[in-house]
Amino acid sequence: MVMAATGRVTRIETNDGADDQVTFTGNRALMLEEPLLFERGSVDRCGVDLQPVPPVTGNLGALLRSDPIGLPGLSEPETVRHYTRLSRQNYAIDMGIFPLGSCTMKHNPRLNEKMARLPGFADIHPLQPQASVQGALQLIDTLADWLMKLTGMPAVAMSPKAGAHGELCGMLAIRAALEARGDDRRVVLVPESAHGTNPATAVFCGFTVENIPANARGRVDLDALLARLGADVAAVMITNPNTCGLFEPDMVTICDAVHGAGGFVYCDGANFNAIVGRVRPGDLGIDAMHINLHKTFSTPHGGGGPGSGPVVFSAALAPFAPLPFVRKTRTGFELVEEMQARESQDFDRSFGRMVAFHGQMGMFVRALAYMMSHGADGLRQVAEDAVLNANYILASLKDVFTAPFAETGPCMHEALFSDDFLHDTGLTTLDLAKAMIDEGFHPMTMYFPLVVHGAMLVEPTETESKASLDQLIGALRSLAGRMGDDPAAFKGAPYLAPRRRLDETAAARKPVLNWKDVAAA
Amino acid sequence: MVMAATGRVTRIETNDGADDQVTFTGNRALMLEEPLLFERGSVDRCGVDLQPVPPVTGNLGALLRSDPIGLPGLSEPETVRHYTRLSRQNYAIDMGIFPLGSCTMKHNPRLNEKMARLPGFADIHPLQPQASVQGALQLIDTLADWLMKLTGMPAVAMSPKAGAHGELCGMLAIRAALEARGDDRRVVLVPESAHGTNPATAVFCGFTVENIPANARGRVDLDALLARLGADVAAVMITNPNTCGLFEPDMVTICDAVHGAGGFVYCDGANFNAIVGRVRPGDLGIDAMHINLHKTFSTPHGGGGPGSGPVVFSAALAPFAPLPFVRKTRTGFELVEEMQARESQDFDRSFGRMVAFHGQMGMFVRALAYMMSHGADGLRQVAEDAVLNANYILASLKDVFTAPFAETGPCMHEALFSDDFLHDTGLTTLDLAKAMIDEGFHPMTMYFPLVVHGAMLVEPTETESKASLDQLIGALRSLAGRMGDDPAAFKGAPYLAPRRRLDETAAARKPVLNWKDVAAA
Amino acid sequence: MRYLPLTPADRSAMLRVIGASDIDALFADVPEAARLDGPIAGLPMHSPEMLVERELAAMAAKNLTAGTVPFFVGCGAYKHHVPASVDHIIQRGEFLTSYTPYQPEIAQGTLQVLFEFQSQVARLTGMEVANASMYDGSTAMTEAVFMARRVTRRAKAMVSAGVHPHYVAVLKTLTRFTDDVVETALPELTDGAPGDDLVRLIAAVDGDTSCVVVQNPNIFGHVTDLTPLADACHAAGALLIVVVTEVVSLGLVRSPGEMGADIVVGEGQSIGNGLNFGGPYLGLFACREKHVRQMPGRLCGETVDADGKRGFVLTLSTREQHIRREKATSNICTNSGLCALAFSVHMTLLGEKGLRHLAELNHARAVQLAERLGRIPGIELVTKTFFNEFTVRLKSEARPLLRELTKRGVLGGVSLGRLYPGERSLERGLIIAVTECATDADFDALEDAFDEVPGW
Amino acid sequence: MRYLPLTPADRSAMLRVIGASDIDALFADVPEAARLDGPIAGLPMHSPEMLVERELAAMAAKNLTAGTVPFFVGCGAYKHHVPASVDHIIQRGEFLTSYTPYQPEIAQGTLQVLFEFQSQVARLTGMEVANASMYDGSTAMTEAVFMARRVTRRAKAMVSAGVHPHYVAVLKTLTRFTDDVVETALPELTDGAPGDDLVRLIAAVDGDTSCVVVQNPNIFGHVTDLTPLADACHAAGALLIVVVTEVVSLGLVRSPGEMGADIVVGEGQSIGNGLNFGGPYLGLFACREKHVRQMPGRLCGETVDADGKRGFVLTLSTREQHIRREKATSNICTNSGLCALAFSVHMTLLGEKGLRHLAELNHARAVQLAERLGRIPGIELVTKTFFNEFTVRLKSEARPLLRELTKRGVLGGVSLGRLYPGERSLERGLIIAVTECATDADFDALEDAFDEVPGW
Ligand SMILES: Cc1ncc(COP(=O)(O)O)c(C=O)c1O
Ligand SMILES: Cc1ncc(COP(=O)(O)O)c(C=O)c1O
Repeated sequence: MVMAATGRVTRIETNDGADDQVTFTGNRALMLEEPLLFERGSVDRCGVDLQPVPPVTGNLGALLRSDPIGLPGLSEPETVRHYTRLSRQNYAIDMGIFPLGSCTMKHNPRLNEKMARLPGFADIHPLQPQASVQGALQLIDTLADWLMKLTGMPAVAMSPKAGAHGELCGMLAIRAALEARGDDRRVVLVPESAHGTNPATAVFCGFTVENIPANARGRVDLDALLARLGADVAAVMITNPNTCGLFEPDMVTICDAVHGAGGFVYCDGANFNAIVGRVRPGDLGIDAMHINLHKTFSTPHGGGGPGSGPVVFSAALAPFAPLPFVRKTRTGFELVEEMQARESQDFDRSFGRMVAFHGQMGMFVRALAYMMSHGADGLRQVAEDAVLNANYILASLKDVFTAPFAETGPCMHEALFSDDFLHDTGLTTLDLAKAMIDEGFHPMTMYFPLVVHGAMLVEPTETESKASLDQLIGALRSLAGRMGDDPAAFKGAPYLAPRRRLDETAAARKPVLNWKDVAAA
Repeated sequence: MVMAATGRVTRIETNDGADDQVTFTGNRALMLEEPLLFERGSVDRCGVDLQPVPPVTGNLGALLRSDPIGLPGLSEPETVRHYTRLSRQNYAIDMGIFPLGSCTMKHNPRLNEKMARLPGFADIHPLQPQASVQGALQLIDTLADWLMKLTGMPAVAMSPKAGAHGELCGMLAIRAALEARGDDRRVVLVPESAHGTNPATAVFCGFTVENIPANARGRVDLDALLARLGADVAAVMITNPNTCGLFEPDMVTICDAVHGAGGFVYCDGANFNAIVGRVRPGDLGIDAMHINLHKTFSTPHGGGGPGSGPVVFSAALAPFAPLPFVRKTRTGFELVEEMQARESQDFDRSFGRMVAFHGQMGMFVRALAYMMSHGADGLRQVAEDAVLNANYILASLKDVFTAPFAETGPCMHEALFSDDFLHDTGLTTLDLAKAMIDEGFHPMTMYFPLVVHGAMLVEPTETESKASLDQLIGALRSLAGRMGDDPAAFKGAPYLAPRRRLDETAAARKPVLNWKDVAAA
Repeated sequence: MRYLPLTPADRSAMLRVIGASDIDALFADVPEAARLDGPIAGLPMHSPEMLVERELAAMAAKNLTAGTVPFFVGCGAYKHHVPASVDHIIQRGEFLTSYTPYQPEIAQGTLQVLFEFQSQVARLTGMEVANASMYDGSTAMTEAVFMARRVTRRAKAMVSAGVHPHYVAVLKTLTRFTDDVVETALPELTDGAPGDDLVRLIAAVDGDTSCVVVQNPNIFGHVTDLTPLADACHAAGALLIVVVTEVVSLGLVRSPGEMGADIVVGEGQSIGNGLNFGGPYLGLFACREKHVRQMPGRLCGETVDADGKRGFVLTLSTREQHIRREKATSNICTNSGLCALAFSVHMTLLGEKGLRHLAELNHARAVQLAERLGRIPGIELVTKTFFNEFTVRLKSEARPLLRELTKRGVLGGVSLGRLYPGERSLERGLIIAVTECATDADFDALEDAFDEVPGW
Repeated sequence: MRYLPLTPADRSAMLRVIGASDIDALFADVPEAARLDGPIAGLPMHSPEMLVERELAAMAAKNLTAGTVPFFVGCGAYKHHVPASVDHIIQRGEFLTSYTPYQPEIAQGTLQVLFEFQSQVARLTGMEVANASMYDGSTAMTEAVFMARRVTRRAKAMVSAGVHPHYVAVLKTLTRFTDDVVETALPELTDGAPGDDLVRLIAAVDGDTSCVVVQNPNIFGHVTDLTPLADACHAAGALLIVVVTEVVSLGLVRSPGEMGADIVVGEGQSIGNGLNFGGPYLGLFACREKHVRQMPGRLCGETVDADGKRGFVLTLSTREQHIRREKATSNICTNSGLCALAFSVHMTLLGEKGLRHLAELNHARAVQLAERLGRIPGIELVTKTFFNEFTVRLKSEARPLLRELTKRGVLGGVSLGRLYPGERSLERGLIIAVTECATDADFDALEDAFDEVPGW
């Protein structure tokens, strides 16, 4: 691949794998090959100019680094080009529908990016004296107020860094509350449809996990749940709307029963976007719920993060919420850190600090800009359009794909399909996904949730137009048709992407995780 | 094409034109088809929210527009996607080398974009009281100072909007100077290698144009020029370095001769990037020269503009320079507009205003940021690296392409080739250009300058790395080789771009310049 | 230096390939006397990004920005809110760092945008074709006059007194050395001004007239029905050129095309583009299809590729300098491409619905302010029929008053004294623009400032 | 609403296809009692972009920004100049608006960036493998302790007194309900502090110890040779975890890997990322290859596609929650991908040459300020061997003094009183950070402010 930079003759991958056409560069017009930074750059190239180092004698002596570090540099033009070329090998929401179920890939307004870059937010230090950051504390307090009102919960912890971190926050609070009453129950019940972070989190703070099956309607099996409740059950972690894209109709019953049995209800709020403005989770009786600002409130996913996972709490858990937090005072806003907490009555039971500073300020600004733009009315419309779009997909595809729970009524924000319709083709959900890539779409979520076979979870979100949905539907119906005719073609897909199907097994068998100069080695 | 939005079945264009693969959408993975705004949008869609209109009665009565305007709108998500998809059908300097001779496609630093967006520059009105824009006037004055020092000329006009507008500025000043001395010479001599704007400009301000041939060395034919000088010759418009990428060695002789004959020398400074910091045009004796800030000083071309074309003047022409201009005063900076000019002795001979306001402020900020970043030392290096890169290209290709003037010595910032090497292939420069597109390059400038047959003018600029040049050289050598073997393949190029070769003749025969709803019509 | 990829090692390797001893050898053609042996004196050396940023930010900080004060300045450049997504899109490297689309197969993005832009401008102005942009409104107007001459083969252009004085100045400069005749007049600071002006023009347009140039809304903000003038022009075989300096007005006011214009030129800055202290701006140019071959500037047209797929190319280039040289319809080359993109994106976000709403909002706010100011003693409303800008006559000279308002942090408008230097009859005139950006608090601040300034 | 593409017409057409009477029908599963019949009370309705922008800008304006004042605040977050091109690149829609690269064929951009990032971090820390990022330095450190437990099957973590107190607090929170044992100590505000601390650790590390956690430079800015500690750890079969909160230091200071670290975690904010009032930040996590299968978080690995072309994929996912659920090495899912991109771009611009230069510049400036402050009566330099941050002992409590400095527009550092609330022995400690952004004028301003504040 080093060669690609200087030009090894490589074949064009035509869509049928034939090699009747050649480019010298390996490029395909605007689809450009880009070597690794380590192949392009060198340790003596540099893309910055810095002030000269003043001539003073340092004090590091023998601690000075002498070994070559091996960090290649590039001039600014080469750097911009390297990353621009790489970026063009990505699919993104800015390019088309990104129907990853459970991930809520919705439009990311550019206003939010602009606001997050205001120096007043982006260029302030977490440890500046509080008098110098009153506007920042006000912003956090304002966002907290929105979150509490939207969820109907009395308290919120802002510091969790993402959804899974929020789960940790919620489960730690439950652990602290149990401890406070000298109760050491350890079992956490998790529906089998739950996201992997739920069981992982429970274990992370010392709980033991037991699965609760789903019923034939794709909801939590109420009887099984009630049967399992008892003195050893600390909490139930339940996702609502659940990961099948369905609302849990027995939520209130479940909460009452769990409380009755002395446990707590943690709600995974990753799907809050389906009900925001239409239902306040607090009205269902839950004790804690994280909110993925990077899903429901549209802060960008950035290819994997960062996110932000504030957690709302019931009155029962509020006293155990983490530090620090923002409090309104007569004179302004106060960031309550350790010391003050110790002094104050109501927060002396906090389970403590779960991150170095105060959370994802950059995401707070974006989320608040999004909320203010939509307003209470717009956010309600968000949920309605998200649900409408998902049901439109479900209704338009359920005759060609298998829709296991379609008979139980409408879905919420995502439509779930299983792979039964593929049985006699010899093809898998994955083959369909790869064929969608050639059609110019990002595939839906595959093989999750685990409750149906070969799951395909489609979440269009409210920011897709009808035309966009119609194109996806048309393409999927066409693919469904063609899968019967020419299965072989699907096994080879994708043909037109920057890369053909990649060998993930080989990658895991002998992991190469760090560039080694093959030439040198 | 409307269909593409909703999904008409279209063939994938494989690189060999075969149709063994189909996508429903017409998309090719990340290369996405995008319908026209008029096909996507509708008059009832909107991507902005505005304050409600206060209930007052207007005063426009019968002047109110009643007809449907026919402007389609899109929501913000659809808008961002429409333009993102379109942008991906472009080639750009951020993606790779853009060796368009004479156009100077160099890296556009992002610092410059950031600076131009500072509200202090971007959000001020040209007619604000001068006391409220002292910083803006200071910036213009600072940039003017840089330009005068870099060119060694005593005056500069900042308002011209682009190079051609600068030519107009310079030629109007010459006209005014002639008029001032009651001299009505009308002939302007223009070398045949000149850019089209030169003759067009001369005629635009009432001159008549005569061509001067180039000599065998690609320079102005000195004898022919001297022979033509006389009482009717108002000026000579000469480009230096010229459009063959060669320095005019007789420049001083020419200037002396023209002055001796009572004429003026206008220098087209579009190629100033080749000599900035190494030669001051003022030292060669010229009277006026425009500087394309969007070439030499890296303000982005933006797909066709905007540019900026300040003009430097000799002492002889300075009094005739246009209004307005910035002047330093004891107390600060003053924008000299009509009235003050009338009052002031030294500027009462200005030929007047050539644009509504004060020129391309946004470009001024970018250009100054670029100059300050490079400094006097860096700008000199710019010229040296630009010339080095061009000569490297020339040396590396002159054996496979025809390099008409290579024997005359090194070139400046661009390497010129002619198409003689193609004679027995039946192919043209254009075919080579289209084949380069498949290789992932933007072609060089074709068929300009007109002094050689099938011209190919390659300007790499100083912001290309050696690796980048080596890849281009390797690809061009490979193509040169293949043109003999398989000419037919070249006639069909490009194969891999968003579109195959486009029919420009058909476009001109029956022009469609405005979308008409075919369905409706 | 951070923008230069070549390392010293690269340079010597390349010199070897070239066969040159050193870099100076490549500059051998430069006459001895003109060679500089080192960096030019009197200029600073290269500087780190951080320091450049600080130095420029310090200059920027000295300016009073429209977004931070009560702001009522207009006259050909307007403060409107531009959505953040517009700036995001024009910063896409594929748009920002591409060139004029001479290789259409890899420039379909820019080309389709231009085709869409031309189509939007044609609809907005009520014309059949529009070009891919000019430098700005003033140069577009001059080009229109030259085009009218080519079409009519007549040399006399009659210019309304209501045309922006800077635009008239540019036309005069560009015709100073040609045999074109430009007849114009000074506006009068009296009510119903455009009426008289139009009467004069209608009476005067004759068989020698190539075109009549009129601005709507005019420099005082007056909006007029141009139909009678159009009829007079056409009766005399002259073209009517309509100038629009505030394009937002076209969301509310009858289009020049509907009123009979033959060529419409305008300043497009209001949509998608910032104030930028005067540039870069966006010249709009539209006309009747029958005159298309006399148009200046670039045109993008539809065609098909070798596989029959729709695509776009630059077309009718035989009008242009790079093909036609001295016979070209204009010398323009680089235009305002990126500003046209910004315009097109913003217009797409607005759509017809949003544009009408924005225009109504501007008009209503202007009416509100005009009413408030009308009640202030010493201020007389001159413009009775306007869009978002109107002129008032003050009891004393406007220019010094504006300076006083500025001292109080209020940018109150444009004085006729600045636009028509030395014209005593106009010096008490003040032009006030009101857009969606002006708040009630801004209105109060303006009124208060008028109060505070003693005895103007 | 501008972000919602569906028109009323679309909605009814779609409801027809679905066969639902109205939108409420789709929410039928929601219990009656929990249904809201209208917008939630107490919250504003939707708002135009311009007004949202103004409201947020007003909040932002209330904060004192690092770039506009003499600024010396550090302790785990540092003010460095980030080149403009970094922000341009992370705003490319293809990076900004993509998801975790689960479909590698159309995510090679993100994947190659991650592979390059991992390779950069491994070199920087002197380790063999690095992951694709964690939330921040503090959570990365906790994950490291848990990883050490999995590797060593031992429960006791010994934490140096020099580790950032917030990091220690996070570790304590996360181990509060597990049977992990965390031994730590308070730092002392005396010279050569880390020495004693290391002696204590070396003496105490034993067969029950899973890991020793040490920060370098430590919270006071002290830089230490960790080799003896590494030897002691390895002799006892424990892992050495080194925490780096200022990664720029690695351009000048010997790498943790070279000193014998088994796991290196760090806060990567300094490179490519702004202060952002504490987040989003970038957790760095690197270790020896032999422990890779116990690592938390995502890993990107090299592979080939069906045509044999090199490509990249997420790999070893069997460690992760979405595959392994309760048996996962961590519960992390969303990480700090975009911050990692910013880090990688900035590091690419710097390269080894630029990083070393930047580090030398930071060190030299810090040395200069330390010398100046050392001469001020009432200020005693505690840290003698440091990178770009040092601690001083004041003649009185530091926290109130800092508030006074702030009133004078100087952000003078971080008081130990804030980091160790209630610890009388530390309350006179002040930690001062100096980066390339601090000018001589800033130094003067700090000195003057010390002068001006009466009798601290
Ligand atoms: C249902 C569900 N729960 C939890 C999470 C974890 O959230 P995060 O990735 O922000 O940690 C996700 C994210 O994909 C999710 O979809
Ligand atoms: C040699 C030369 N002269 C003049 C011009 C015209 O400059 P502009 O396009 O800025 O009007 C150009 C631009 O291409 C040029 O290359």
